[in-house]
This record gives sequence, C-alpha cells and structure tokens, in this order.
Amino acid sequence: MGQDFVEVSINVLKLIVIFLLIVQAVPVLVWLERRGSALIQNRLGPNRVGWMGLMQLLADAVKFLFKEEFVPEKGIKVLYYAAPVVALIPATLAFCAIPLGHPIKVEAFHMLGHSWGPYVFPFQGYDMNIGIVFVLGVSSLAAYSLLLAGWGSGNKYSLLGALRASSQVISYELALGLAVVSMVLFYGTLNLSEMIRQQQGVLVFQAFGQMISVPWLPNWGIFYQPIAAILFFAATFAESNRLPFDLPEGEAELVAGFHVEYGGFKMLLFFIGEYGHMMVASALMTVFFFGGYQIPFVNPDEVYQNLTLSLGSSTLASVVTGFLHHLVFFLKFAIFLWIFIQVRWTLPRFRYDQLMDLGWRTMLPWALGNTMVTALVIFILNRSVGG
Amino acid sequence: MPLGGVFFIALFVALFGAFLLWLASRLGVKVNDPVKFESYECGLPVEERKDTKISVKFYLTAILFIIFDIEVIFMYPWALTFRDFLKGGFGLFSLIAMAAFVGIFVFGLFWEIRSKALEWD
Amino acid sequence: MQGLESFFEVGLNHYLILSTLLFACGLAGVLLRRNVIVIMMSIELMLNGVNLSFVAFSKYMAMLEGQIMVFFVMTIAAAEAAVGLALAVAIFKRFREVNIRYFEQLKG
Amino acid sequence: MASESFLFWLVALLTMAGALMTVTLTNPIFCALSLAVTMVGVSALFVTLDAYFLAGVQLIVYAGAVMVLFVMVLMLFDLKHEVKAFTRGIFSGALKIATVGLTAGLVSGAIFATMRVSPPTGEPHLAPANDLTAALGQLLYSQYVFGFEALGVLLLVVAVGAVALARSKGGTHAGS
Repeated sequence: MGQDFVEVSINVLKLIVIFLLIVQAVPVLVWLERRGSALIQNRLGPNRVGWMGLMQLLADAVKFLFKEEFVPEKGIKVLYYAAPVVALIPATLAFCAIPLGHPIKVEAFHMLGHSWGPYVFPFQGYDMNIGIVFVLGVSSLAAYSLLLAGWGSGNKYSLLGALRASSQVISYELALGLAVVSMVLFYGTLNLSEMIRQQQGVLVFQAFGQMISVPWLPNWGIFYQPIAAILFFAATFAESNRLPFDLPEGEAELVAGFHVEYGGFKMLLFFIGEYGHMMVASALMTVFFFGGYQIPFVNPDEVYQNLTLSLGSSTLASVVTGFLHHLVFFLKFAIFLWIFIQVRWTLPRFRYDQLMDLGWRTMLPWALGNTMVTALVIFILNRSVGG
Repeated sequence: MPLGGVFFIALFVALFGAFLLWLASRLGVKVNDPVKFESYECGLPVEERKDTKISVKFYLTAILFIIFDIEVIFMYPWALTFRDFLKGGFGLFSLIAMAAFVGIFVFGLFWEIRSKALEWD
Repeated sequence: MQGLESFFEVGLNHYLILSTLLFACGLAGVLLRRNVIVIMMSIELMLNGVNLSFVAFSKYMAMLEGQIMVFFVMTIAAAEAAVGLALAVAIFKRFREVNIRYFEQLKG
Repeated sequence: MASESFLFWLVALLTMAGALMTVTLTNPIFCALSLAVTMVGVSALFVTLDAYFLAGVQLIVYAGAVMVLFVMVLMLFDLKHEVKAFTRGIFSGALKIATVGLTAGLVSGAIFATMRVSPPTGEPHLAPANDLTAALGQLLYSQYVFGFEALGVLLLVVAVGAVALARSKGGTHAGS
C-alpha cells in the first residue's frame, strides 16, 4: 500500500472515493437511461422531481429504503442476502484497477513538524502490474452473484435466469479474453498505465524498417485493432447482461430472470453491480482503444511541464494535470456509456440460440483469427527491420 | 502489489452493502401475509414439480468454456513475450509453436460445432 | 521470543505447513465424503495445496520452474474436473443420486 | 514486515476456513461456495509469493470457471441437504481421520526437521514483477514448449471426451 501514514491514508481514501463514485454514478446513469429512452421514443421521461427530473432517482432510492424486507419462503436466507452484496464487489475491484488520470506527483513538504514525501499517487485505486489479468479475473467472479441469487431465492424462474445469465457471461468471456490477447500482443504489456503510455502522440508505426506517420490521427489502439475493438465492445454488452443480450431477463419467458424475488434495496444493489460492469467496460474501451486519459496529440508530461512553468508550483501543476486528464478520461468514458444506453433502446433482443451461436460460432473464430493475424503482421513487419 | 488495498476495498464494499440491507430491513414496514412469501410466478398458483428439467446444455457450455478458457489463458504469456522472442530472433519459432496450439484449438472448436454440441434449440 | 518471531516473520515454513493442511483437508474429504462431486472438490483442494507449495518453493529458491509446473497442474485439474463432472452427470441421469457407490456399476 | 505477515495470517485463516467448511458442510452447494473462497484465498497467497500472473490465472480458471461449473452442476442436480453426507462406520471413519492426521503430522514434521537442518538462506529475489510474468512466458515457450503443446492435445481430448460423456443417454447398458 504505502510507506508512511499520509500515503496509506490517501490511498485508502482514494479507494473509498472511487467506490462512492461508482455508487453515485448509478442514479445519474439511470436518470440518463430513462431520459435518453424517452428522447429516443419521443416521450418526456421523468421530469417532475427536481430540475429535469434529476431528483427522481434520489426519491426512488429513499423509497427503496422504506420498502418491506422479506425472504421468500423457499429461499435460503444466507445466499439470498449475500447475492446483492456480492454483486457489488467484482465491478468495484475491477474499476479500482483502471487508471483514471495522470499520476499526481507531490513534492516533499513540511507539516506538523515532520517532513513528508515526496509522493507519487497514481490516479487509480491501485496500480496492478498485471492490470488486465486482474480485471478479467475479478470480473469472472461476477457469475457467483447471479448463481447465488438464482439459487438463494428458491424460485425455478430465477434459477433458470441465473443459469442462462451465467452461461451467457462465460460464453462471451472467451471472445473477450481473445480480444484482450490481441491487445496484449500489440502493446506487449499487461499493465494498463503502460498501455495508455504507448498511445501517446500521433499515429506512428514501423513497417519494413520505415517509420510511417499519419499526423492527423492520434496514436490510438482502435486504428491498429478495429476488429478487436468491435469484438471487445460486443462481448462486454453480453458480460453486463445489457440489451441486445439481456436474455437472462427476458420478461416474456422468465418473469424477470435471476432477480425475480428481489425488491427494494436489494434490487438497487444489483443495479449498482450491473451499471458497475457497464462502467468497467466503458473504462476498458477507453484505455485499450482510445488513448485512456490522454488528450489526443498531447503528451501529458508536456502539459505538466507547461503548467509547472505557468503556475509556479509543481505539486499544484501535477494536481491540475491529473484532474485535467481525468476530465478527458471522463468525457471518453461518458461517450461509451451513452452508446450502451443508445444501443439498449435501438436494438431488439436476440433469441437465446442466436446469442449462443453468435458467441461461440462467430465471435470466437473471429477473435482467434484476429489474434493470429496480429501476430503474423507483427512478425512480418518486424522481421524485415532486423534483417 | 497492493493486496492490502484489494482486501480493504472488498471488505468495505461488503460492509457497505450489508449495512444498507440492514438499514432497509430496519426502516421498512412489516406486514405478515402468507401469500407474499410464495414464489413469484406472475400471480399464478405455484406449480410444484419434483424435477424441473434444466437443459444439460448449460452445463455442457460450462465444460467447453473451461477448456477453451485455459487455452486462451495460455495465450497471455505468449502474447506478452512475443516481441521478446522476435528481438531474440526466435520469432518464427514462437509463432509456429502458438500456431500449432491454435491449430489444435481450432480443430477442437470445429469438432464441437460439427458435433452440434454448441447448438441450442 | 520464539513464538512471536515465527508470527511476524512469515517464511517458507509457513507456506509449506499451510499447504500441508490444505492437502490434509482435501484428503479427509476424499476419504470421508460420499457425494462424488464433493469428493472431486476435495481433490481440487489437494491440488491447490500442492500448487501452493510449488509456488512457495519457486519464490524461496528463485526458480520459475515451480510456477510453470503450477500452470500445468491447473490445466490438468481443470481437465479432470470437466471429465469427472461429465461422469457424475452420466451417473446422476441413471440413478438420480451421485453417491460414490454407484461408480461400481460403471462397466461395459 | 508486520503488515505483510498480518496479511498472510488473514489470508491463511480465510483459506483454511474455506477448506474446512468444504469438507464438513453437508449441503454440497455450500461446500462448493466455500471451496470458491479457498480458491480466492490461494490466489491471494500467490500474490504474497510474487506469483502475480498465476494469481490472476487462479482467479480466472479456478474461481471463475471450475467452481462455477461445480456450482452449476449442483444446481442442475438440485441436491437437497444430504442426510448421509459422510461414509458409514465409526471405526473406519476414525481410522480415516487418523490416517489424515498422521499424514499431515508426518509431512509437517518432515518440513520442520528439514528446515532446522538447512533453513532457506536469506530471501533470493526474482526479477521485478512485470518482468516476472514475461520471464514465465519465455521459459514456458522455450524450454517447456513441448509440454505446452502436449497440454493442447490433452485439452482437445478432454473437450471431445467430456462432450461425448455428457451427451450419452446415461445408464450403463444399452436400452436401459
């Protein structure tokens, strides 16, 4: 964690703030989803409570808090209550590992008769050197929450919904993993910060010993790996059980999927988990394919140096740089969240066999092919360099 | 690696969720009505069957997932070190080794597709 | 203080003892349980104990071979789980129960 | 380092609790869930041993795939609380427990004896973490490449075999 008291407490605080951000973002996203769907369907959506209906979700949360709590007769109490709590953990753990801004450097300073620092705080919960493997590993635990809910509520529809959901999640994890493999192959690292660092500046690559540069495009992963981007994004839709892949919740067949028996605040916790997955997916899209927190064409270190010159204090400049880049990250991130919402209200639902077909027979071969072609291209381009 | 941080936030989240659930159970009203505790099946009388038929496909999918997942996992260290092998002059060797592995993978995948193990109907 | 030192200075010994205990738990499960699936879970437990000792040795002897071995063991464990569960499902379809005794009936 | 050893004891406790519950609980679903806890604990132990990549693999393969399969199969079977979870016979049971205890005691004794004779000298350090994963890959795809390919074949065989087994009609005799 850290070396001294200040570092440890800041790191702890950072984790809590990130978690609270996830929780706070959910009402905003739900509001956005309802207003957005209304916009798409030519309705108004919630607009009475507060400005533009923004307080609606707060009112809903309070209402949820006052709903009656009960366990269904056939349910297993421990599992029934554990499921919504477990639903929160994977998304939070994964999100904490994603870099959200440029690391903040704090110069040594004196306070309370001690000298502290210098410190470097990464703008993320914790900097994992195996970054992406950790994120995938933690997200693969998400299946437990589904299965616990399905089994714990003692209802055959929720069990069916849970089985559907978890086999859908695991089916698409393969294509997801292979898309990530091609990104790892391309960047040559598992660390997310390092991946972002490699996407600096304008599009430059080496081919047959020559540097080819495209000055009007940023050096983003999407231009090298468009197929991986499409596969990854599609797979994350399935991973977070969103339309068009929300078969586990197909109302016409399964009542409401694995959370039929859940109401009130437990339901809200499931919601937070689901939106958390959406946020992790959007953040990973940003990191892998869209330069992470970096401003296109601009080197964060240059921003930092210029700010240091104009502001005078390097600590302050570092903080400003960090938050500036966080803002950029947030913009990119928000665009993907909006795409999630837009897609939900645009595309119809798949049939379950089509869903499985798409995962196993279309996306998996494409992802495999993409990985091998990437390796081949890297091999060919680099071989003629060395001679 | 910040194992402490991971444990801390996991514990924090769990306690946060548990606290909210506890709070909700304190604040809510309790009305005792036996019908409420029945399984929810859209209001129809609950139909009790001894053996709810669950398709064995779910579990077949899970088995195939495990096997292919391991094959994908094996590709991570390879993807990570492919450039090192290239620099060391063993790029072709590494590529062929993985191509053979992927060949086996693809063979398995096509066998499963042909044997209709992946077909849902 | 001998005891406190061994509490604060975690070394190879601690990991090995822990791995032994995990292995013993798994062994007890295999010997004592009747449910085939629980027996298979106990086998996974034993394999995990062994993996732990491999990784511990790999660190304290600074050799990566231990980790390679764990990779292989994990693969084989997963393969074993896949085939074992397929067998258990076959047994269950026939007898509606997964007691280990029914495996005696598995012949030609 | 006090904090590191504290973490070790915490994780070790978690892991052992999961392992004991796996063996003693009578509801198989709870057994599987506690085994999942053990798997996560072992993954954390791998982290304390600097095997970061293996820790991730442990999470993905064991906790995320194998245990999910176990839980799914148990739900498929819908096994209720087991009345006879343990094998019969007090005498044979005691004998079995004694065997297990003896094994554990023997191995622990051997560990203590060995360590007293030749304690591990210092703490040799491997390469830094990111390079460690790369080093693992380099070793796996150079020296152990044959084993790797053999595992590919093994997985193919398992995929074919498991599907064939699972799709069989069940039962041991044709037409039964």
